[in-house]
Amino acid sequence: MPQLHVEHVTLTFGGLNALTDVSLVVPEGEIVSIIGPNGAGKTSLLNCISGFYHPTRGRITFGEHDLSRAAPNVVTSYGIARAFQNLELFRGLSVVENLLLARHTHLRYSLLDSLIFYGRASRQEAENRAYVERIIDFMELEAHRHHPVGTLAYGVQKRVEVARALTLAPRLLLLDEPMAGMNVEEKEDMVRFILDIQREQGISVVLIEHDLGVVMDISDRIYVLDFGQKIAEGTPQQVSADPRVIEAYTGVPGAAHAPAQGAGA
Amino acid sequence: MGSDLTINNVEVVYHDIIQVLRGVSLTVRAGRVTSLLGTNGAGKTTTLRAISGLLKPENGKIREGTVSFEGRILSGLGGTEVVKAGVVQVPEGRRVFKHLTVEENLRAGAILGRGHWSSDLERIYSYFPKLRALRHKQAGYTSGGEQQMIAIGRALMAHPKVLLLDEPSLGLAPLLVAEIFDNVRQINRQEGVGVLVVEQNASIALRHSDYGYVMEGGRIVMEGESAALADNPDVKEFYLGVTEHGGRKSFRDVKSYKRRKRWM
Amino acid sequence: MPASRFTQTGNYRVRYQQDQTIFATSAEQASLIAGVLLLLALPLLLPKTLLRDVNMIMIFAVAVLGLNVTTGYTGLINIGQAAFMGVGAYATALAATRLNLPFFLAIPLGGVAGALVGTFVGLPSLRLKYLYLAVATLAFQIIFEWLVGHLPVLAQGGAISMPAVQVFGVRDSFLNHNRFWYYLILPVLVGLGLLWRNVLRTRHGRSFIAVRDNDRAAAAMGIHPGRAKLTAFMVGSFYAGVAGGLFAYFQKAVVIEDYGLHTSVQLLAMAIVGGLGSLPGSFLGPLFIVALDRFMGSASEWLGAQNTFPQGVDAATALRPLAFGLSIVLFLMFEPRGLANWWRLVRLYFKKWPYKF
Amino acid sequence: QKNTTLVWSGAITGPTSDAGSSYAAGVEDYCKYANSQKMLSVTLNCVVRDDQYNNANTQRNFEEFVGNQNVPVFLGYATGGMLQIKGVVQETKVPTLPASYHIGIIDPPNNSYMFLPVSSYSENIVALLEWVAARERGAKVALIVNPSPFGRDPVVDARKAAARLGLKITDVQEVGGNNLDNTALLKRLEAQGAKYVINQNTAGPVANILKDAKRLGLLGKMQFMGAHYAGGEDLTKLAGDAARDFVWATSYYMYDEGDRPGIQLVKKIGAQFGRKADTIRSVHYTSGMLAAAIAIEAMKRGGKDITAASVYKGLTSMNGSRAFNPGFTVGPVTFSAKDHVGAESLRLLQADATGNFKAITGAQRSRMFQLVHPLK
Amino acid sequence: MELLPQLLLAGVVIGSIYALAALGFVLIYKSSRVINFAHGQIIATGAFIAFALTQRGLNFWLAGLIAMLITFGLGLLIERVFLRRMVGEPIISVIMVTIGLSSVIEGLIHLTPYGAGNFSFTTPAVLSGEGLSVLGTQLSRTQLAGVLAALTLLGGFTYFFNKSTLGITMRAVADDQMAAMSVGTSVERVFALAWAAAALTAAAAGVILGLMSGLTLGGLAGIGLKVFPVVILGGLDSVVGAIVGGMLIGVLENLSAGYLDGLVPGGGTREVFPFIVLIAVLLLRPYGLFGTKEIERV
Ligand SMILES: Nc1ncnc2c1ncn2[C@@H]1O[C@H](COP(=O)(O)OP(=O)(O)OP(=O)(O)O)[C@@H](O)[C@H]1O
Ligand SMILES: Nc1ncnc2c1ncn2[C@@H]1O[C@H](COP(=O)(O)OP(=O)(O)OP(=O)(O)O)[C@@H](O)[C@H]1O
Ligand SMILES: [Mg+2]
Ligand SMILES: [Mg+2]
Repeated sequence: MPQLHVEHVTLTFGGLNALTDVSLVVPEGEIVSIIGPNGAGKTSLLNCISGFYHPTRGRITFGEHDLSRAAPNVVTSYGIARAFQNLELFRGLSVVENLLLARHTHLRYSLLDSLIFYGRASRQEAENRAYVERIIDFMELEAHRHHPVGTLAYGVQKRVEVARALTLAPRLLLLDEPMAGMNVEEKEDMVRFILDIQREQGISVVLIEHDLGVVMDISDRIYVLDFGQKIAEGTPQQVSADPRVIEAYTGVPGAAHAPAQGAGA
Repeated sequence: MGSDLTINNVEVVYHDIIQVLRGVSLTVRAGRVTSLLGTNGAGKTTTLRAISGLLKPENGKIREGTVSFEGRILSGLGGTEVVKAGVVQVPEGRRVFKHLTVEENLRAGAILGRGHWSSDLERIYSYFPKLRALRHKQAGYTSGGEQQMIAIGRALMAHPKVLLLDEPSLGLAPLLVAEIFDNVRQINRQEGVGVLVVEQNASIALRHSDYGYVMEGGRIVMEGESAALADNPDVKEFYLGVTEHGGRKSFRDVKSYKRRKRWM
Repeated sequence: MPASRFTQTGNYRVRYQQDQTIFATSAEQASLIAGVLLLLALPLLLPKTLLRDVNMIMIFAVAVLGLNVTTGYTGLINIGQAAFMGVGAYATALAATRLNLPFFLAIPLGGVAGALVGTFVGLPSLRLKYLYLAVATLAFQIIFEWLVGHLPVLAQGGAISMPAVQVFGVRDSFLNHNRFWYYLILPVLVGLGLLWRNVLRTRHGRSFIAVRDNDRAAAAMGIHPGRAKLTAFMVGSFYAGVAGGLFAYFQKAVVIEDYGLHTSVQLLAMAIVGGLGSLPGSFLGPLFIVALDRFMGSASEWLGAQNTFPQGVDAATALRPLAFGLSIVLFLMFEPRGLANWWRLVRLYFKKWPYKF
Repeated sequence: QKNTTLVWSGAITGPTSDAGSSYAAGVEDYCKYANSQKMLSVTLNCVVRDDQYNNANTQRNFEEFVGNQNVPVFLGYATGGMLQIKGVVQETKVPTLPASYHIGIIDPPNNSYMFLPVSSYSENIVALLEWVAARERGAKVALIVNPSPFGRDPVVDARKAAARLGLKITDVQEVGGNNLDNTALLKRLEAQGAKYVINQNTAGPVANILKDAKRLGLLGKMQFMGAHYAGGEDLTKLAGDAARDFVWATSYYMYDEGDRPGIQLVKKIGAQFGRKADTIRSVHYTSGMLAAAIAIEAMKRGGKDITAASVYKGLTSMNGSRAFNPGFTVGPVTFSAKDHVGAESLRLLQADATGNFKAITGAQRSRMFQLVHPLK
Repeated sequence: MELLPQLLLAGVVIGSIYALAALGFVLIYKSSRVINFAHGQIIATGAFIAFALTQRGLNFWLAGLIAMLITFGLGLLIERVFLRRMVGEPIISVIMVTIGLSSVIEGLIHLTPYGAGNFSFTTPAVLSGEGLSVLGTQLSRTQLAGVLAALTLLGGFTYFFNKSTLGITMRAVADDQMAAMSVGTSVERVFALAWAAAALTAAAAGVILGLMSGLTLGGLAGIGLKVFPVVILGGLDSVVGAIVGGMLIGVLENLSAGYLDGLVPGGGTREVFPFIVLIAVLLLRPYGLFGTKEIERV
């Protein structure tokens, strides 16, 4: 049972602690959210999990794999996929090509097979393409299939990010603010995708999101970071009632469930 | 009004073929805050680019219509002229100069040399006291909210009469969103700067603006006083996430059907 | 039989595998056959000196194909491609003169030598990015030239003569030299061109593009950025090595001057003018540069013969660099995507012919 | 046969084009002069073809003129290009005269159609060594050479000769065109006690070395010397008064030796074809003329039908009483089946205060060179 | 041993010239991320313009100054005519344009009497006197003047980039063109200025080089290549890096010529040794000694 364990992770940048002794668990098949003010260290934590940063202290494991020192591509090969906060797409390539790239580790033929492109390589490529098209259907990206992603509207690019992560066929999906720059209706669509991914494929999800409405509604468990430290954790109800969270993050008691400021704020 | 920024029936195409704006008209009244809402890809950013003269680098063109400000036609001018005319855009996604320090970022905004940059710096620091503490830090390593402050402060260095903000709340935590909008209001009041703010976060945008427009598929589909817009049932459902009964809709409710928007 | 009542009008691809064929329509297949016939007959149609130019173009095209892997696809600016050619040339020369290997073994050996050295030189790419890497290739170019000059086995850069080649009883001689090599270079080029196509449409090729566009995202896709770059270097310098081997035989002797920095720059010009990362561009680029050079050669000779310029003004000398430079500059200013884009437009036109749109 | 082609292929543009363009002018002018004098029964078609110092172009030119136009003789240029066409020259049996005096270009009998017009760089340098040995027994000598086959060529013969002459070669260093500062080099040579520095290079790098030597106050302590392409006008123009006392070995007469018939001819032809003063002064202009003159003379001697074979015959007949002496060089041009170096005689010259080179020896052959590099 | 200080000193002298040559290169890279392969040719242009002016009887100093002004104009022109259209095109295409330009400029120089052949300035009287003896090495006045001029220009530009608004604007443009435009910066004008300033410093470098080692097209243009290890070692976008890189390469060349050449048959190690050190340094510091580390936050 692959569970993600983050144990006492500390991350330092030249004397400055971006993370201090953070621990968390992502049980199989659950949606776990991380919230906190800007600069709290949410993305840095994700970076530690996905191998872009290596924790100064502490340990991160996924099932039997130790991620603490693994390179990003190795982490990916363990079944952890990620959508980035600031759009890390291959801007010049089309949506289809972006997704095809995500199948890299699933293709198992050599450079020699590549050269000949007959039999193994050709067959796998065809299957691969079919797989990608299914994801495109699922994420409702048909209309943009052949557009260079750099020219797509911001919100659509975010959706491509998620689709590309999904194409990796992960067991754990890390989503860094997938709904930034979307209006309520579009957020609803994205939530639907996330819930479907979790429910139908049993994929665990780590979600970073500033929209507390979304976070409170779909998370099984929430962790709150502030200044690199975990200041609260628990179910949505527990967290939204926690005074420290209110002070550090929302500024308003019960903000998460009040309709007037709630949505989007 | 002479000092309003008006956009009249503007059509924009990218690469000569991709039409994005289909006859957009709107007015940014002097000294007031106007908001522009809309779905992804509706053309909000494009509208701002059409005003600020930043279409060219994206290979876009105003094919028809005009943008005018204080009786001058801005459409067709380059970005520098538009800034000189007093209209400054704060681009989407907090594009600060990553390798420059905070203070250098602000100074890079002072290129028009109106007033003296050192006194202008003080002005910006009075709006954003946080930035003063960070003045020698590389902007690339500041947090999201701070970057947004830098971007707005940098634009203010040019003494704009109209400020165009593209999704200032993007990626910001709730407290900071509120802070930024308070700052914008303050600037608007103290300097009489007109503001056009593009937002996805409709609730806060409508709360802090005087007038609003809603855009879909390259057209303005609705406009009105902000308070009135916030009361519209469609805006309520699609932009504010409020159910017909007034409660907040839960994201967990599986949508078995999708209600179409009326204006489409 | 209802199906036969409808003739197919379009070009349907119902399975993704069909999408993969290179020559899909019958029209394309017909033009393929015509093209092959034309290529086979070319030596009979062309005057000998032009045929020599064609051979040069083909050899350069092999090297440019390689450059299009490293620089075009993977975005690693390589200012040392001529040195990789040189590695191939010297390896081929040693194989042929010291080990007495026949050319059909010596030339691939040159490719392998190129690939090995290329992989080694590519090692800094594990750490270096952007233009910093370009300078590592420049450094290799300079170190290579220096090393050759200091190695007695390589005649210190002086000539290593290549043995004459014999195939099916036909011997390479002064009179048939160009035809002889045309028929040897052509299949190598075509074969390597096909292999190039194949590599670049598979996972390896895509991983090259991925590290070029965004190597962080590439890593997140499970691609090892360093390994992808090294693979690109390996493939790219294999092509250069083969080109060097061919060049060694074609020139009949290996001399260091042929593999200098200016050749590297020229190869880069060919790749860019042809259109980076493009298969037709890899042929059109060398064609353009060689043709331009020939034309300018004649023009400057003509100009030199006219005594219309004031004393001290060497218009003939000026013309060639002027024209070479201007045509590159103008070309890139008005068609930054290179000749390959023209080629695409022409093909598009013929595909739709006789309709305009 | 009404006419035939005399072709030269070399660097009119590109690297070394300053030497190449004067050389080309010499070839072309002498060829036209031959026509105007009706030296031959046929008319010469005078062609100079630019190869941009690019070996592939040299080969192309060779193929074009030898393969398509059947020229009876080929005038070539650079070291690399000549080394590369050795094979085809042998195969086609077309006599070829380079402008590079690299001894490795000729090696009969394997390679019996290449002919150097004048003494080789190796012979230049061995002659300089002999001069050193005569002045100072057991002297220490350093060699500075161009980092190319052109530069490295004489090193082997120089080492052999030095050993026999009892001289000590302290160092062989490669110095190319980008040597902006030679302090380190000169200081090291000084530390080794080298009193004589022989250059096998082009004038540019040598001039920089001389200027630095002057700055470091080494000019009086070290004697600088050089082979054909290292010295002459090119050097004084660049090095100015730092070139003073430089000792130079070459087979050619100097422009200011106006009493020599060869130089008079150069001036006359230069004026006839309207060349500018700088070109006419250049030793490369004279060199071009010599190459053309040898080729035309060989055509004349070969018989009525001008073919590659007849030119070869003409060339190899130039010896003994039939030696050819057009007057450009200090000795006559002699060739035979075995001897493929034309005007072997050379002189040493030394630059005076005004930068003019004045002969300090008479015309001579290097005896030592014949010993270390015997004819095969 | 007295050799070492002498080698160091000689390295610093030549290094300051390298630094000056590299400065123009850095100026262009700093504002537009373009590697300018035509820099050597611009250096040659500046030197020949000055030379042509002295040939017409102008005083050396005046000629140098006017040459700098003329090349300043040429820089503007080059940017306007050739590079402006390339804004926004892939960087490699722009680089290729500069390669093309190097060829064009070389062709143009061949249209003057200076394309082929060797020339040298008549050393002005002030500089022809006795030099200075430092650490047992003789430094000529020409060298001293060159070092002085180089350091003055380098210092000036360092100050300019760090303190002046225009300098900051130029760095801003390099960082994010779109954002710079949004605050009204004329990116075109910044590029033009960068090219003009680069050309001006190139002319200065050309004149100094010409004075020190004569004027040949190949020699002067060849400096364009020398500049690569210098700027890469120092960091492509750092003026301080250009200075330190220049000095280091100068010193390294001299050290290898002084100590390594004796050990390697044939010598000539100065041609390659700096490159080997360069690669070693880059492996430890991939952005050179002073280059801006690309901020990469995902
Ligand atoms: N590569 C880095 N070098 C130096 N400091 C860094 C680096 N990456 C992150 N930081 C610092 O670490 C802290 C945490 O940043 P992080 O991006 O993780 O915040 P976050 O919680 O994701 O914020 P946001 O909600 O704005 O995305 C910040 O102070 C940031 O400046
Ligand atoms: N440079 C471009 N080239 C081609 N098409 C473009 C370009 N920029 C934008 N578009 C297209 O124009 C449309 C509108 O884009 P725009 O960025 O204005 O939307 P938006 O309303 O700002 O969306 P978002 O809220 O996601 O930022 C989109 O369909 C997009 O694909
Ligand atoms: Mg974050
Ligand atoms: Mg937008």
